Amino acid sequence: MSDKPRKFKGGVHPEDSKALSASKPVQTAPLLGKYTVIVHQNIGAPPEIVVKKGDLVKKGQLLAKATGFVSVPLHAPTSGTVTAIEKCPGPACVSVPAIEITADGQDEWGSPFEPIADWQNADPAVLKQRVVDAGIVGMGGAGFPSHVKLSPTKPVDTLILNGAECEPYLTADHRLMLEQTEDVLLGAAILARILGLETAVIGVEANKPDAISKLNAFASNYNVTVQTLAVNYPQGAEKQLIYALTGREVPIGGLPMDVGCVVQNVASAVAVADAVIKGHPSIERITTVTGEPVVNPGNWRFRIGTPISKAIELAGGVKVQPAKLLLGGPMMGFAQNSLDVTVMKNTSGILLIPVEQVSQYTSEPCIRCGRCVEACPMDILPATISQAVENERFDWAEQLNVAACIECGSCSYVCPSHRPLNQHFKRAKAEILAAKRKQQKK
Amino acid sequence: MMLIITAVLFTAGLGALLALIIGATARAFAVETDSRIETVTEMLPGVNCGGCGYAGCADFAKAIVEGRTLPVQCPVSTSVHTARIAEYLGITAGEKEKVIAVVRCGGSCAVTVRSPYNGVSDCRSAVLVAGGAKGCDFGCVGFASCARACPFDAIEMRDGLAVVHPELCIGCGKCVDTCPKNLIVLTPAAVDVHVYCNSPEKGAVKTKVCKTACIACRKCVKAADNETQMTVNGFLVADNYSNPPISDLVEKAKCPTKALRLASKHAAGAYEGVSK
Amino acid sequence: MSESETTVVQMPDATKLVVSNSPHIRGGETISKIMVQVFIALMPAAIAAVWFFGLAALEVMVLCVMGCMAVEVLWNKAAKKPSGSWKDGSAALTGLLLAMNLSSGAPWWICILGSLLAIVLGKQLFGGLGYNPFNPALVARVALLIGFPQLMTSWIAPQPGNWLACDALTGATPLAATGKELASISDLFYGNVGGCLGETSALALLLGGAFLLFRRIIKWQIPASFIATVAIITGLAHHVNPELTPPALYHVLAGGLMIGAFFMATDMVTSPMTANGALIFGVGCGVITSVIRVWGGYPEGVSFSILFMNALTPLIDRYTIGKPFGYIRIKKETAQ
Amino acid sequence: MTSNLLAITVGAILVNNFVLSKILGICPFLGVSKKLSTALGMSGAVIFVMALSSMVTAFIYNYVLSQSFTIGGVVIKLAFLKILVFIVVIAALVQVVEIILQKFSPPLYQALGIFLPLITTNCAVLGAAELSVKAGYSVIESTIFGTCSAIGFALALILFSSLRERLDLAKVPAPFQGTAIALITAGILAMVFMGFSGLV
Repeated sequence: MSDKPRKFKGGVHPEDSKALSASKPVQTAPLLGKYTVIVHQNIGAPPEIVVKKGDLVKKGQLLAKATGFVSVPLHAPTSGTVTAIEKCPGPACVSVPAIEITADGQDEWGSPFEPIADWQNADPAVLKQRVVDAGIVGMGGAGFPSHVKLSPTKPVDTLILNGAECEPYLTADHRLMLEQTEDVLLGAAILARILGLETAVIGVEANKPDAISKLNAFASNYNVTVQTLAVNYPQGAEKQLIYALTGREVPIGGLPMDVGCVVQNVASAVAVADAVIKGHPSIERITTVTGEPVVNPGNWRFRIGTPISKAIELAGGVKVQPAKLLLGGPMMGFAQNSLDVTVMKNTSGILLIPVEQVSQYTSEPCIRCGRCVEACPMDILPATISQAVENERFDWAEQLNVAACIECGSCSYVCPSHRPLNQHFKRAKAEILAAKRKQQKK
Repeated sequence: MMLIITAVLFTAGLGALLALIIGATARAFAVETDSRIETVTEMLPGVNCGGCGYAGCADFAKAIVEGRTLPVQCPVSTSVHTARIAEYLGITAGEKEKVIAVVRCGGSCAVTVRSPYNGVSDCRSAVLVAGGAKGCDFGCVGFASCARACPFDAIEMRDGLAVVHPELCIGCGKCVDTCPKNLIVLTPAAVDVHVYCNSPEKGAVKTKVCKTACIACRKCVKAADNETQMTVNGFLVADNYSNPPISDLVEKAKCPTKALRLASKHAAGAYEGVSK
Repeated sequence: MSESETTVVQMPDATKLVVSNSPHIRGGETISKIMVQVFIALMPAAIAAVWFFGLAALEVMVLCVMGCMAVEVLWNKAAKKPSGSWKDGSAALTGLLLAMNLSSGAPWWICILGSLLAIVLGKQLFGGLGYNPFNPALVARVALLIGFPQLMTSWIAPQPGNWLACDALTGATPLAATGKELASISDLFYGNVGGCLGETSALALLLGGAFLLFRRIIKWQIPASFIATVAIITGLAHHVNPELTPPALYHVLAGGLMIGAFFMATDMVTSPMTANGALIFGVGCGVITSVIRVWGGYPEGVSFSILFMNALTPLIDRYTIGKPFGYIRIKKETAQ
Repeated sequence: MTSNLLAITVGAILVNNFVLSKILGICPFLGVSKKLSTALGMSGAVIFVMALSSMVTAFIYNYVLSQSFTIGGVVIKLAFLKILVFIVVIAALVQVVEIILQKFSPPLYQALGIFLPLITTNCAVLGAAELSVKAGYSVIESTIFGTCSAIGFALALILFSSLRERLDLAKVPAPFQGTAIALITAGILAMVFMGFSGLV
């Protein structure tokens, strides 16, 4: 592979604003008195709660067990008592079931998994079972169960580690690659073994030169190649990443394995390494708390169930009232209206956005400038689809391949008319799905 | 004279020739149609509201003629009209109870917690973002999708709440599918008293975000003429529409949150600013 | 530790947090910024027009710009629409483009009537900015051309540097000229010829066009294919029969081709959105322009051709939708 | 000969476009232009009817109606039957098209509705027959003239319907919605087609 940064078609170049927190080493958040662990943290079926109110739990003990293939178990972030099982604000501003654990302060491990020190000679099936048991999900944002991707039904020849972190502001993966370089590479090697591959490739955007050089220094020990990616949003989107690294196009509605690829986030790789080598389930993650209004932006290692109000407190609170609070990055993150939401396995960032940065959607008419068409990494026509949706012509939107949209938001980002394009696509997809369900019922 | 005869003969000959061609084509490409469908379509109101369950008035007419449904299923036509159709086809018009739509939520902006929302002004789009930005996850989000869908302008948006005017609603049900929170139900038109709440949450959770939520205090259940007139489902009380309560229940029950309302008075704005 | 206990940590007020769909940040582009940049790109041509035709040219431009903005404001008042739309600069730009399509000898009422036609007939009747299928300035120009053929085809001969050049020294537009009256190529390039304000200096228009291309406001496909097509067809026609029409370079530099290709055909609202569509659009404009110029009754065909292609734009858009990323493989698989 | 045919073609399609320059056939032009798909169907039907009818009418006119016969010592010229005969022929052709369409494309039949039988009284069809008689075209010439006039009609109709589909999405001021804005658009289109004048 050449050293030239790899890229894909389309995309946008937002101000990356990563300097706020890129140089801040990861700090471990202090133990809290109470954690509220949201039960459903993955894409797929929610796990089934196996504890009840009043139960004593140890750190890492199973709280909820997986209920099917596309489902992951949930573990206690610390030792203590289950004090409530009820609804709490969820990441989509809708209340969701959660388990409240009042910590006993001992932070005592229960019986963690048996460490598998000799992973090089371990049976791949055993390693994969460990990934299942540890409850690891895609920690880049989607929260897709990792073991599902590790069970391809089609031949796979390439394992890709996603270290692009193309979202502005976020630096969690950057710090992780810098500070836990060997863990990342070890995770990659274990994942490769599970898939029966010799090598893995890790893609990192060119705006993280320190991480790239550090990865390069150790990569050969683990049979991993480091590939520089052009700085272009959405470089970290699965399909765009695969195209940039291999030139293969994942079909619409298809999966990476359809083109022989498996993509895992770098944080998930570290979680895999922890689960295998140390026997720890997935109960913590690195999250960036940042944004211009934040007093001390930085990166913290939070346990799942940490309320974001505590996270913001750790970062010193805010200088001014922010206009928005987001979970995730500014391009694809979710706006929150409560500070009681808690950190989940896929919370890559807690972002506070000042008023002047916020995109105000005004729905001025489309002037057909075509900027969205140029920016779209999926080569669809955002402007036309949005007009179709505005007129509730969802069949037309379907013809225009709205299904291909990855909701990266590039179109809305460049639109001079400030049209809520991305929301239109979400609506179209929801309506098309609803119509299909209705038809199936008939 | 000769000229006239020749002209007549020529034209007649040409006409006969063309008639032959048309006749042949008609025979070759014959399509059977039932002229009654067209007649019935013309007798229907033609608003294509879909309230009958068919794609439009023409589709409904076809179903009537083919005996798959009865004229009375048209929610817009009066009994005089349906009787006329029945008479034309020599069938019975059938019987149907008149229904009207009820939006089971009383949470206007004045009495609920809402976040500032910036985006597409449409209920089904809004719920995709932060569940509609309303404190209550089950209440009316107030972006008027149902009001826009109503072919009879029977739904009014009042302070962020959809309110059905019973006297305008004909029960076509077009609004039902537009509500992302499934708040709209078709209820017997004779019933005037309804519980304007659809949240199954605990009372304490509800009252935190809405001042007019049903807190399942059961006052109405006890005040009703008999216990089965109201049904209790967890933390939510609702009418038992197969044995509905009569209108004076609202007076008798003294609902502490005014979730129990008369549809007619609700439409007239009698409960606005309650428990403020 | 003691310090953190004394200082109060300010927390965000959750009730004031706005919820909206992603993305939550946006690039700085706005409609008015685009309009202002096109306006700037027209400045060299405007200055050239004043240089060659004097203050009368300035008067026409001011009248049209003010006229269009005034009509926009009045229409919004009458139609009870939000009144702020004149601020986005689109009306002013339409006005300037209209002025570029008029002769410096145009009377004041032509400017006002043109503004009225452009804003009301060309734009607002269709629902305002973004919805008009035809280029508003060209609708006005063509309507005036058909309504007042005499006025619209009498040109003032250029008098470089003479600020008060307003007395009608009637000259012919170079495209109507035949045989020995042909202007020299350098006159055409610098703009020392009669015609509309925006038809004179190819140099000034090229400067503006280069600016627009550099700022990525317009797609290169439209001007490139438009000009190339005209050059090829007129070149062939001249080659076959030199008596019929002047050579290709003359056609490229003369008349409204430059302003049409860079400023009129590239109007975003009325041209295709996709790159392939833009190519087809440009070629179509070129073909019709050449046909009208070489064989038609009007000396100039740029406005007609652009309007014709405007009418074709919905069809072009419909049939140039490309295949999305990852589409080919689906087809292959279903074929198997 | 070829240059003459070329002149007829260009003239009928662009310069003397039936709809936009001669203002013939406005009824279906406004009536079936709401959707591109119906416009395409209508175009097909009109091209078929016009091509066939101008061929048949030219044949009848050139070989029967314009000739003088001597029957029983009386010289007879049937030219005065022109309009009557033309209409009968056109009506028959339209009827045939209608029957075939109803059989093979019921949705299109439904969509065209009353405008399909109305092709009979479409002045464009009669106009093509009349004008080719007036110009003294031969059977071949008038067939080409009829076909090209129909193509011109189709061009205008298709352009117009695609524009109207776009206008459907536009926020046209209430008083101008529907036919009003359609007529304004047609007017602008007609101005555009004036640019072709002088080509032949």
